[in-house]
Amino acid sequence: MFPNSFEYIAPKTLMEAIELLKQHGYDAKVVAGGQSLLPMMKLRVAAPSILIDINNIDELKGWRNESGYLRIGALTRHADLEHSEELREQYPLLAETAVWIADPLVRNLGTVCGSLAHADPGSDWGAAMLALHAQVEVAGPEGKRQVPIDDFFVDTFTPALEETEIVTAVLVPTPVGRVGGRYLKIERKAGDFAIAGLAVHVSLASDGTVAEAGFGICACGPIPLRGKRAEEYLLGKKLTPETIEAASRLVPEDAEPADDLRGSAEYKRDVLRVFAKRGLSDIAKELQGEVVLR
Amino acid sequence: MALHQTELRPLGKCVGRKEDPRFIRGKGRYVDDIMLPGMLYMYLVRSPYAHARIKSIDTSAALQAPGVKLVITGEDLEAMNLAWIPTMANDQQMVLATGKVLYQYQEVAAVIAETREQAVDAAQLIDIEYEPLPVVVDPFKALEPDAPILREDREKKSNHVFHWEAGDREATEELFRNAPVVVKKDVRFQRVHPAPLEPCGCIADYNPSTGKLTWYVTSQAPHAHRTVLAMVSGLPEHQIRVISPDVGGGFGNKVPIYPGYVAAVVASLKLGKPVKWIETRTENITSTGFARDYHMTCEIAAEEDGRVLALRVKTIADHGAFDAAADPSKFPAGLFSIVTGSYDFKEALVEVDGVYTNKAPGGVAYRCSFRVTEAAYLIERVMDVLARRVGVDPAELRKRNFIRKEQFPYKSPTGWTYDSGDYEKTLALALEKIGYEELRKEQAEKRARGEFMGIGISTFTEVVGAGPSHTFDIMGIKMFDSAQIRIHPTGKVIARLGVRHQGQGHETTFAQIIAEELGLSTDDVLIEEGDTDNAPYGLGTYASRSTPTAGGAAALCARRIRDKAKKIAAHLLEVGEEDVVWDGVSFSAKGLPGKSVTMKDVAFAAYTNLPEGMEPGLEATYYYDPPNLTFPHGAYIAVVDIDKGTGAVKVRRFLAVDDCGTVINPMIVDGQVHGGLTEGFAIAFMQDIPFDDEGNCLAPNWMDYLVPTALDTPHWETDRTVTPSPHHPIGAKGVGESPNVGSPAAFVNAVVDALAPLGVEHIDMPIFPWKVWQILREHGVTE
Amino acid sequence: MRTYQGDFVIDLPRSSVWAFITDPERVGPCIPDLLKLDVESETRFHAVVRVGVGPVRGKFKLSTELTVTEPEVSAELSIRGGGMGSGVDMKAKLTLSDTENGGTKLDWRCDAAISGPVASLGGRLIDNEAKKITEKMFNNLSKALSSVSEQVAATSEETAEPGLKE
Amino acid sequence: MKIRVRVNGQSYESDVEPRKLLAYYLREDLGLTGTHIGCDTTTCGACTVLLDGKAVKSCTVLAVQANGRDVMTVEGLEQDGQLHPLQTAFWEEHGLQCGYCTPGMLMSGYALLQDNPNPSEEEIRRGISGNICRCTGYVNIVKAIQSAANKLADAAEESGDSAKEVSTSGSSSD
Repeated sequence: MFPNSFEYIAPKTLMEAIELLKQHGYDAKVVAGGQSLLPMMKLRVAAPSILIDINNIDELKGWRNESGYLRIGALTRHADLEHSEELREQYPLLAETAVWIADPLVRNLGTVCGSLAHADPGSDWGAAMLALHAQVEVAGPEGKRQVPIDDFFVDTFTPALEETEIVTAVLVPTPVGRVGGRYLKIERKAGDFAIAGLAVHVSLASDGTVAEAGFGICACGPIPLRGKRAEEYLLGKKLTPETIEAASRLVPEDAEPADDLRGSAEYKRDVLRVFAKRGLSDIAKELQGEVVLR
Repeated sequence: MALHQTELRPLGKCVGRKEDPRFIRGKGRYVDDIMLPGMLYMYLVRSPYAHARIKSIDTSAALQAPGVKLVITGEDLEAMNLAWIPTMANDQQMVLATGKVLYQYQEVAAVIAETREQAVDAAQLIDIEYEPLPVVVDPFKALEPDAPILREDREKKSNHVFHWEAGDREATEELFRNAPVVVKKDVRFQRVHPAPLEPCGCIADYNPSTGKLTWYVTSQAPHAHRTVLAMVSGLPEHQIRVISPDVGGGFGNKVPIYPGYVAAVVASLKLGKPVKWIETRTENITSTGFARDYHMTCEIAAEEDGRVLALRVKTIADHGAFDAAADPSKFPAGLFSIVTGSYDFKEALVEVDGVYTNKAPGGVAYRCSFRVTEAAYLIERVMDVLARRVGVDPAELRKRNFIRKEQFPYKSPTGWTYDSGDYEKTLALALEKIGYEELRKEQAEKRARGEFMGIGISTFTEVVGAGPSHTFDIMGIKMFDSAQIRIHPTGKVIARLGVRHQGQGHETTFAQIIAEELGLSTDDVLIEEGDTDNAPYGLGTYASRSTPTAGGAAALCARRIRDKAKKIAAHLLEVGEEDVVWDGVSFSAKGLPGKSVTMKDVAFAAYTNLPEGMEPGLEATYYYDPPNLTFPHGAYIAVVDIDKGTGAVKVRRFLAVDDCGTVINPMIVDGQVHGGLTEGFAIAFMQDIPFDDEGNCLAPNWMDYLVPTALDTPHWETDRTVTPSPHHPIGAKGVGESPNVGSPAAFVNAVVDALAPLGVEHIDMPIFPWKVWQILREHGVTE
Repeated sequence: MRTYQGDFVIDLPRSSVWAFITDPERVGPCIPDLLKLDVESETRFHAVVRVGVGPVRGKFKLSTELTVTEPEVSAELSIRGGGMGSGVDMKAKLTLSDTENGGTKLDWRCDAAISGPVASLGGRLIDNEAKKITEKMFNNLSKALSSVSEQVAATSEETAEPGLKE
Repeated sequence: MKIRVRVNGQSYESDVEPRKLLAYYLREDLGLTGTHIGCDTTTCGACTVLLDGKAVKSCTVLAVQANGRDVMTVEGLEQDGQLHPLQTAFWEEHGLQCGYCTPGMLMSGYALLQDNPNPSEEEIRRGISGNICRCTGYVNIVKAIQSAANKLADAAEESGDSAKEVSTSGSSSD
């Protein structure tokens, strides 16, 4: 299959791209990796008349450390983060998450920011970025703005983007203390969208208490959701079998799963609990080495 | 393993495949690779509704669209008497819908244009007004008296298609009345689809100046397709040439004739140009022949020690909108009555009722000899239920009930005569090799710790190789198969067969058989299949029938040549024919040591130096009508661990011990087994085609109809025993489907075994993680 | 079949609400993302709507027929049509009742059947989307009716033309 | 739209519709039919090619997006009439049956070995997890890629600078 016909434009600068969006608005779609958009266009459930390919815009490439955060440019591919040895120490959740997305071929093209802008409820990056408390950098005719990830997902397939705006980067705060990250996902087959997924991010202060906690819930609601109750509970506590147990029970409380062919809502909630427990236990072992688990 | 095989006596050796050099270079030639001058493209408009009356079809805008040459609707076909075509199951099927549509994605109109893009674009301009009708997706509801009648074309005003039964009702019921133990289970074999990697498609190329139609088509049975096409279209059969080029997998999907094929032929006849139609994956899954969809109720009557007495099976078969099963004519439920399996039942009664629903038509044999998969799954599943009820280890229960080696040929209570087998030996090897005793110990320890580990056994019997022709025909055409062998003067051989491989390695294995029989090497023999203008008539490749039928034909055809060769050899050796001895590689004269001639010598003489009066040349044709089917069997063992937290099942080990009689190429046999196990695994754990109440297909593509990747698939272990078929010319039985037939029960038995401490007796496939979790939850098990 | 339902109260007498909901010219524009409205008769109208869920964008053509079940009490809207190779078949039942303070309560219940690739493909999402679109439709209706009631309050003499621009 | 693409080392200039997918461009415009199409949902990987050295699904890349870039297809594996060791290994290990997934598998395997010359079974399975095979059950594909890794390592050892550490056994394949 192939898409309906469209006009293709590959601007070289961000300003040009935004100008094109201003001209075409609703009829235009931005493509970066194209691994979500092109399949929909091939099935003809999506049929934009203008395709704006941002792959030639140099300023969107790569990542860099800026003060207080890691700035991941819009053309960063899943595979880039999967293989980025230099990020593994401080941002372990990035590689942990990347490897779960689709398959190696898709990961070579698909982008992190494209996945966020697509706002699929089953977005693994959506969950991971929630756990990391990221900000989405958006550029439009009025310049750039930052959108906290919690405000970014408005609804299914609906990000907090105007028709004239482009996601230019995602900003991941630099963690303090020792960091652990896990992405746990159950799929019907390798590379599938999650039945349920959970991103877990924890950093420990020097006294061993939790300085940062992040839980991002995937495929259990109309949008990726934050496990807020568990986060609040864990802050300032040490990771012990008891606190891990308690936090893991709180995670499903923030999920809004639905019954579907992948499983019942109740099932997905319980899997989130199990994932939270496993993720936290693993991180505890990694960072503390001696948590006794029941 | 040797890639080039110049060795003599190649039978049973790992010969590198002769077909591979083109495939590894990307030089295979599949239907969609063929581009003909002036070729047009066809695209089909399909119904979004599962059941709706067609009020109007407006094709005017499409006809005006750029590049469009023709639009065909059901009404156009009606005028040509081609709106309906016969199915292989004595039913008829719409080509393009007239009056109403009966399933979602049903073909309604065809658009033919200069390019693929134009055809698809124009198809979107066809305006069809539908009036939705009540939808029936549940076969049980379809049988209720007030259910809407789906098939208005039939005289019978009911959704019931057929009733079929085998076995002795009275005798079976008598045994049930007095049996100390009776177990009963409802078992569903869900709707699945063969989904080969290459979808279906064709190019119809009608040449008006010669009147000849060349039809390139993804076909597992090119000769049968030619005959059907001739009967349906009225074209003279000798003016139809069917070419089935390289086929990217079939698994039963490429046996039927589909509406798209017929529409493309009509388009080419009308336009006098080649017309290509290649379906998409979505079209493949949603509209071409599905498999299974059996709702079975199984009862076993047994003694208290688990020795079986009688079997009773009732089945509702959901055929969708048309009964387009590809079964032999006399077997509306295929070979399902083989359901007594490897066990010595005294009596059995098997009943099947076919039902119409608003789903895609079919009931094809997916990597399976006509419903033998449903049968093997059912008996192997319910034997485990019996084992549990009588408190006997499942391996032991099987041993107690096996048909013994000395009972062969064994007459089954539903009328089959099993050719040969040694079930105890095969199971013994499997148990030893997997370390059954150790595994049971490990399981006991794990159970004590609250962990869930399971061991599942399946000791299935297959039935493959249809004919014999007195019992088996498709649309009246007898199910024999054929080979034609021609030896050129330099001793090189071209052989053509009536079957058509789709990855099974015929170009190699049949070369091995022929080379073995003729004292040549595999490299000396070129195998050609798939061109009806060249190959002798045959019924095609499915139901594991190629080796039992065409393999037999190849061997006997070669022997026919050898008989003539012997006469020529006598002439060359200057002795009487009765003094000529064949030792497998050459002819020699009795009592004259050192004097011998090879087949190459004979071949040269056949064209240069013949005995007086002998017809020149060295070739033969053989139509082989097998005296019986062959009955491969196997013992499969799966070991699984269950994740208590998520319900996910991990297949830790899987061992398949197969017995397919004489092995032609062990490497290829192993490859076939690996592939079939993977399909069985997918069926057990991933695959289903569900429909919602509106009849929407909820697994219409490979995002939701799940095919396992290398990461999902377990590492397969294989071994084998060899019990030759007594009636097959080389003792071979066929193996391609055994792993798909035998493995689903092993997987499910393993999962049920793991959950047995909770009292679980059965879980329907596919075993999704949430189903397992649900069971664990109901029994208070949690992580 | 998917069923959605809800209710709302309008500060208008039942007769005014009835007049509104049985007027295709006024009900039509409440359809979300309406591109084109073509009123054929007092009981039939045709609409073209824009469907947009993220990248899934297309046009649906809908034909609507109004049937009065019981005047001033209940009516049924049958909406049928399709687009993007898919079909929609909806039956919306509206029931009016008086509230204690002279307003009207509108209960609605909508049975929707969606057929075709959109339903097949969108397994994960379609239910949520259909629900949202239906709710939006009745929200629009509620808003349109409240603006009528505001206008009635503001210019009590005139027969109000409902404000339908938003 | 005019595009210029290098495919298997050769430059092509073409005029294509923007919606033309790279897979169709290779097959229909360039006649390189080794690249197959097996699905419509970016699932099966039969169309896998290398785009600037990275393995991608060419059914989910527009031909216009390949403008100015390097593409390698299965037809580019054989060099000067010599099969690539990966091709030979697929043949020897019976890593193919119907042959339809084979070009995509070869390209994924090729890309995997470029990044990881000595992959474990698990790494190979992960590396080819974007490629569906309906025939082989993957066992022999995994074996073939392992065998190719060994062949390539042996070839590198023979042609390249002498290895600093010589292992006790010449063959480490299982």
